[in-house]
Order: sequence, then C-alpha cells, then structure tokens
Amino acid sequence: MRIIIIGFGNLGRGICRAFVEKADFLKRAHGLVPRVVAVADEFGAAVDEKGLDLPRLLKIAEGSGTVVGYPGGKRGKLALDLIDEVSADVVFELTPTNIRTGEPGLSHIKRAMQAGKHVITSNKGPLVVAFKELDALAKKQGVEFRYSASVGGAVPVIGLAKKLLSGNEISEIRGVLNGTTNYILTRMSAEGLPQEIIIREAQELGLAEKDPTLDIDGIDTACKVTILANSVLGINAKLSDVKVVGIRRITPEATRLAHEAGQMIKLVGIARRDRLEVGPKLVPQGHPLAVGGTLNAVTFKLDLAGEISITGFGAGPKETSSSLLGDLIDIHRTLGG
Amino acid sequence: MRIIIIGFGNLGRGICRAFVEKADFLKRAHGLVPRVVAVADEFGAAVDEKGLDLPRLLKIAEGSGTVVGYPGGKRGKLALDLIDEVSADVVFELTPTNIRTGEPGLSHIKRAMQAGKHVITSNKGPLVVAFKELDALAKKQGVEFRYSASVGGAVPVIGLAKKLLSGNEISEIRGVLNGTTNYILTRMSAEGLPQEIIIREAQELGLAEKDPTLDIDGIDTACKVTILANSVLGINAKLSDVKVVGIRRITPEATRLAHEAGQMIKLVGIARRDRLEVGPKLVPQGHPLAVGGTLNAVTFKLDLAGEISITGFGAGPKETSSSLLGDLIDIHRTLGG
Amino acid sequence: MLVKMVMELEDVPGQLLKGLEPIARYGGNIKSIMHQRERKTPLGRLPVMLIFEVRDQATLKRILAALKEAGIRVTQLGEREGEILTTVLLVGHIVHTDIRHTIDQLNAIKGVTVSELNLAVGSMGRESSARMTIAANDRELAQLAISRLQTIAEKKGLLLVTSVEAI
Amino acid sequence: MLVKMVMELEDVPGQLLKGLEPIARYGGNIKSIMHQRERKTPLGRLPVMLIFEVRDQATLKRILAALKEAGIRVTQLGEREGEILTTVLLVGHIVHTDIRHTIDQLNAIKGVTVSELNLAVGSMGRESSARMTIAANDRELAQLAISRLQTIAEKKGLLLVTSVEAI
Repeated sequence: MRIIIIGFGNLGRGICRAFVEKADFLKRAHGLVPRVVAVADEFGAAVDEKGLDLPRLLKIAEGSGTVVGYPGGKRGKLALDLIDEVSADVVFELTPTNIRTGEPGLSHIKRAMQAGKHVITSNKGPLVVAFKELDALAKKQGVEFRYSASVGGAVPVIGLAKKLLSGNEISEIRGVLNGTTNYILTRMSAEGLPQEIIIREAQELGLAEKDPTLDIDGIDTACKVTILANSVLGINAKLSDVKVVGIRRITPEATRLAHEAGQMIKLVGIARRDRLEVGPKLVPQGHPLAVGGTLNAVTFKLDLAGEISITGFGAGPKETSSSLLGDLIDIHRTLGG
Repeated sequence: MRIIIIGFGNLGRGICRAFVEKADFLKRAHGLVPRVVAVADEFGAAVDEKGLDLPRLLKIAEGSGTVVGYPGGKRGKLALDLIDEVSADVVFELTPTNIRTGEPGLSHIKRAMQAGKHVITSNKGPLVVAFKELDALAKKQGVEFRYSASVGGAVPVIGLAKKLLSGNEISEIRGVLNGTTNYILTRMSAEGLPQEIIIREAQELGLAEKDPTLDIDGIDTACKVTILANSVLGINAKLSDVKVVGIRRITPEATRLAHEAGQMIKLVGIARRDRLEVGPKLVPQGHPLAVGGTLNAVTFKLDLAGEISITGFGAGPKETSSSLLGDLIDIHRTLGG
Repeated sequence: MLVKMVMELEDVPGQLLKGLEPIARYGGNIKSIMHQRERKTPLGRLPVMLIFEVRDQATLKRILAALKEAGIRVTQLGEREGEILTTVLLVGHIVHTDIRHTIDQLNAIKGVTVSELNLAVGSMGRESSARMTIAANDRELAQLAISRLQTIAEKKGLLLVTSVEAI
Repeated sequence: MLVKMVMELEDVPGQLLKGLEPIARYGGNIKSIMHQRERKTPLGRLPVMLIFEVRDQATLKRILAALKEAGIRVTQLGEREGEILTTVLLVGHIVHTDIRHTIDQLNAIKGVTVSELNLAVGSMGRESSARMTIAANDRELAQLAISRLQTIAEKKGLLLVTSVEAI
C-alpha cells in the first residue's frame, strides 16, 4: 500500500517506527507491505514513489526537526499539492488539532478524498468542525475514512461500537477520555497536592501540553464527546452542543472528601441522544470508569449486551499507532489490496 | 438473509426474539432482513422457505418444548438433512456443548460448510475438539465461520483481538471467563458462606447448571482458553494442553484472608504462547480483572497499545444474542448481501 | 421505595426462586438476599432476608398478594424510608453563600433530608469543599433534590459534582 | 533491586525531567515520586524522593554517574532490601503438613523471608487457609520463592493461589 503522511510530529514518527519495527509481522499476519511514498511537515516534504527509507527519514527528522533534509527533499512544498501530485492509496492526516477551524487538517482531508485517496486521521479538529461534510464526501468519492485514534488513543472505542456491538442500540456512552486530567486528578487524590504543582510536573514529564487549557477546561473531552455523538450515535452534534465543565475548581480537599466516601472524582464525558455533557463526576471505587493515571475508560449502555466497558492507554505515540495501524489494516482487508 | 437455526434452547429463542424485537433497527441501521427459513431441535423441525412466523414459533416452542408443533412441522426430521435440503445463507449452530466429542454441533457445522453455508456458533464443543479442521474447511469452502459468542458471552473478546487490535502482537490474554464461578466467589467473599450453599442458590436462580462441575472445576474456562489460543494466538492447542485447577478447594476463609489483604480470588484463564493455564488467582482490588457478580473481563497484553481490558456480561440469552447478531451483521457487511 | 422483607422458605430446592419470582414479576429490583441457614425456625423453615426496591406502595401490595398465593410466608415487612442515599460534592465559597440556607432548601422537600455534611474549608482565598449526603425516600425524590441543588449551586456560583450514576 | 533516592533540584521547570531521564535511560522502573515543596533547602532547592527499581548494582552505578554528569545532587541513597512483597494463599491441611517446615524452606533462600503468616483454621474436617507474605530482595528471588513454594505445595497436597500479576 502506498502511503502519504501529512504531519511528522510524535504521531507521524510513531507510525513510521511501527512500520519499520513491525514490517515482518504486518507482511506475515496481514499480507500488508506499507510503502511510505511521501511525508510532509510544515517546512516541506520528502518524496520517493519507490518508498522512502524510513530509518533514514526518522534520523533526519529527529536531527533537524523536519523531513526537508531527506535526499531530494522539497523545502516549501505544500501538503495540499503533494496530496494531488503523488500517487498513493492512503493519506494519514496527523497535523496538530485546531478545534475552531479544523485547519489545516480539514483541507488536507478534503483534498485527499477528492483525489480518490483513503484517509486515516487522529486529528479531532476536522471531525469536530465538519464531521457530516467529511462523512458525506467520503461516501460520495467512494473512499474509506477512518479516525479511530481521535477518541481513546489506543482504546478502540469507535470500532468497538460500530463493528463489534453493531447488533445493539446504544443509549449512552460515558467515558474518561482525557489522560492528562485523569493523571492530575489521580495524583491530587493520592498526594493531596494542589492542581498547579501537579500540572507543572505533568508538563515536565511530557504528560501535559505547554498550554493545558483544552484538557483542564474539558474542551478536549467535549471534542471527543462530539465525535462519538456523530460517529456512533449518528447525531449531527456540534461542539457547542456539549455542556462543559472542567476540573479547574477541583481542589485537593474535594478529592479527599470524595476518597473518604469511597469515591473518586473523574472528568467524565457523556453522550446520549438527549444530552451531551462533560463534567467532574463522582465515580465509586470498583466502577468501570474508576481508572487511575493516564488511563482512559469508556462504558456503553446497550439494549442487548447491557453494559460493556473498555479500558486502556489514551495517549502516547506508540499506543496511538495501535489505532492508526488498525485502521490501515482494516482498509487493506476491506479492499483486499 | 435466509437463516437456519439448529438448536432451539435459550440461545436459539433469544436470537429469534432479537430478530422480532429489532426488525426495524436491523433494516434501518444495517439493511439486514433476517428470514429464518428453518429451525431444528432434538425432536424435529419447522420449515418455511418464505420465512417462519417467529412470534408464533416462539409461542409454540415455549408451550410444548419443541418446534415440531409449528404448522407443517416435521417430527423426527434430522438437523443434518435440514442443512442439506433447505436453501439458506447462514446456519446458526446453537446445540448444547459436548467438550469431548464436539457432537452433535461438529457434524452440523461441517455439513453446513460443505453445503456452502456460512456458520455462526456459540458452541464451544466443536471449537475445542476441531478448531483447526473447521477453520481450514471454512477457508476451503469459501464460507464465513464466526464464533464470537463462544467466549465472553456478550463481551466481544475475539472480535476485539482479531479486528480492532490487529496491528498488535498479542503476548498474553488473561480473563475471568466464567460467570458462574465469579458469582460464587463474589458471594463467598461478601457473605462468608460455604460454596455448596451458594451453588445451590445459584442453581435456584438459574445462574448455575444442574451439574456445575464443568464450571467449578475450571473446564469451561479451559475450553475458552483453548479457543482463544487457537483463534487469537494462532496456536494449535488442545484442551489437554491447558493446566487446570478449579475453585472447589476455595473456602470462605480463603476469600476472607484475600479480602483483608485488599485482594479478591478470581478464577483466571491465561493464554500465552508458552503456557495455557486456568486457576484461582489473587487479583488486587481496582485491577481490570477485579469484576464482581456474573461479569466477565479480559485483558490483552499488546506490543503497541500496552494493555487493553474489556468487561461485560458473560452469559444470558439476551446478552449472548448481542454477539450472535454482531456476527450475522458482520457477515452481511462482508458479503454486501 | 426500598422494602426490607423476611420470608420463610422450606429447605428444599426451588423455594428461593418461588419466593423471588413475584418480586421480579412486578419490576422489583432486588438489592440483597441474606439466607440465615443457621437460624432455622422450629418448623425447619429458612428465614431469608431480602431488600428490594419497588416503584410504589401499590406494586408492593401486588407482590404481597402474589407471595401469599404462592404459599410463601412473609414474617417481617418494613418500608425503609430515607434509604436512597446520594453523595455529592460542592466546591466554592460555601460558607459565605450560606450553607444553612442551601440545606434548608433541600430539607424543605418532603421525603428528603440532608443526612451528613463534611466541610473542608479552603486555605486563605481558596474555595472550600463540602461533601453532602442526601437521603431520599425514593429515586424520584433523590433526583428532585439533585436538580434543586443544581439550581441553588448555579445561583450561588458553586460547582456541584454529582455521581456518574445519577441522571 | 529497589532503590530509594533523594535528589535536590533547582525550582525551575525542566529540572524534574532532567533528574528522571538518567534513571529511565538505564531501564529504571520508577515506582513513586514525592516532591517536598514545603521543605526547600536553604539554597532554595527542592528535595525529591524517588523509589525505583533497577536491574543490579552496576546499573545503579551507571545512573549515579549520569546524574552527576547532569549536575544533579543526590543527597540520600538507600538500597531497600526485602522490598518485593508477594502475597499468596495456601489451602489444605496446612498445619498437619507442617507449616513450620514450609516456612523454613523459603527462609533458606538467601534474600527471601516469610514476613507474615495469617492462618484461618477450617472447621472440623475442612481444609484450612493461610495467607503468606513473602519479602524478597528482587523480582528474581520472589519468583524463585514462588516456584519453590509451588513444589512444596504439590508435594504436601496444598492448593497454592498466587497473584494474577505473578508469572
């Protein structure tokens, strides 16, 4: 399969590392030989229709911060042009998220679909801004559109709902969907430290962004709730439809009071047909959503199966590549290519 | 889709009830119109190539204990002949499990495949006795072979591993896979009652079989470990390869001693390439496998995603129909029929 | 509405099911079952203590009639009032915004009582936290209390943290 | 092998990471981090207490060298012996089969100690249960103790219940 990767940060590099390390496995288990023919970042692109030398590309990108230094690299080459010009089966859109405009991911995805290329993305922005439009465009163009990594990181939340629980009507999805806030709340509860100190340490450990506002204020979780509402519940929901409360006001005393009553405070996203909500909630110990550290957890309420819960790591480039790779294998299977 | 159902106990009736109650949903959401053209039980069969009247069939079967009373019903009709004679797309094999011979399910499944019919089963017997043979036969005949309901009940354990975590190499599967023993251990720990009393009550509540030996002695769990080893890990394992210890010797005092140390005793099945095992294990509270009541839980160890766990109800005709229906929808999607 | 009931069963298989079936039939939600095998009655019967939830008094009457019809002897029956316990947290300037008034507003609902309050006063300039346990006679009243509290919290600028299992 | 270490960091961003990186680089598995912000040193440095696991003494030396090179001051260092605690259950005729002998067999392994034993004697004719806590200096020794115990249990007809997290 010929692949174009747009965006070469942690996730782009992570999936390339997986291609390198798991080449034998992918061929043996799935008959899949991924060939990365072009990679674009904000500075330019590297292209080789015969397939880029990935170990070399990774070394160059890690050294210089861009792929432009790859032999024959094109400084200033625009991703949009690359998508049009390079022949490929699948485009990975892995640029940073902008939840207001969806750009630049939104334009990349549309252009790829218009060019008849399948799209795999982890980018919440385009999904939050234009889910319906992209879904319709993919159908119209007859291409596959996958976004497993956008919710739950390594936890296959969307696939579980759409592929494995397909016989059920889903009445509610509840989840701990943001690893950063879960890490903060877990440490607040365990150590009684104020939020600011834990946030600073989380930043030092690479567990929180430089600007953790989107996490702390519940916006990231609200984006995921919006995506689940659209993709799983089939509601045409917008981010502004989600009632959002973050964790900013949660104090160490509040976590202690909860703990004394056998409860934990978790930032929970809830998607139901009549209500989309994000807010801190009390979760009893032993409850499927009572997961610690950076773990994510999601519970589905179902008419046949009752309740199904799934737990795992919500972030990290290696973990997320599990979802990206799963999408690629699934497209490969679907097309039999 | 034209469907033959072999075996009309709790599960056969459960899936028919789901066909009736969810007819609108299945058509709207999946374009699926299941038409049950024949049902066989141990006494005979009911056949209508235009589709049986399911509410009527259910009423008759619940009243008389057999489908033979359905208009035109054929007393003494053999399932094997039915499979050959009636034109259909899919055969549901839902007869009782025999873990030594796999019969009668094994013959039913083979006959169906030979007749070019897809097979969906919940029956552990044939899978434990002849996994490799059946897998090969399905491939040779070009038919789909699905058995989601055989492990985990409503919890899509096999689908999760094979469809959603496909980019990962799975090094270990651990699970609480038997609801009956989990119910017994949960109540022993909570109430300090001896095993025999709880077993009797579980039998009265319909949570345990009249002969609960296969559950208590860990054989049911070992069957599931064997199926997971074959289907997920790709090992050609037999039931006799599993080292099995049941819960018979677990006393209320043992559960209390565990509880005092923040642990629960769970009957855990473990499948690794180098070891297949079933036995009572100490599980710390808060651990993904520390689920109570009749819940099942499974944890996968994965090279990319780290660890993914899934929890839900492992038994019950309604819950299990979630898996059976999921398999049917997936075949329908795969074939585009 | 929570009901506590002790029934006497003969010590033969099938009896427990016979006693539970009428409760299940009328939508009763069984919370706990306690056999007291060591405390057999002189007639050799087993007392079984049940706690279950039913919609209302009328439903309970139907269940009792069905048990009688099935020949099951009910020896104790108690409606457990105030037994739906809900825990919530409040964060904000709780004392300054008159916690007494907040509690009074809830206690004013018939069948609802604030049964416990734990206050952790924040350090200088910081917000305080409180854990409140609300006892209600049934699920609807508990829900009413929560939504009343939500309104009060919004008015007073407090953050209300409810249970994930609450609607 | 478990190591307890206190390092002093300057109170500026990035310092913690700088201190943790050498540990991670040599495969150290960090078990807990405790900042003690309220206990700044006179020079305004922050003491940070770490507990981490390393393969062996040689690895620890490499980590210490790397920390020194990075300009991190290590103020306390202790190897915590006997710190891998493993809980197991035994079910069977524990006393009759000479529990003292079982314990002695484990204690005979250098670096392994049976640190706790709770015995619940079964009612007449029934099997007894015991919870045993085994302290070992490292993971390998803990594993050795478990497999030794497995052999003893099999010989004595006892059921051994180990942790799901044990190999």
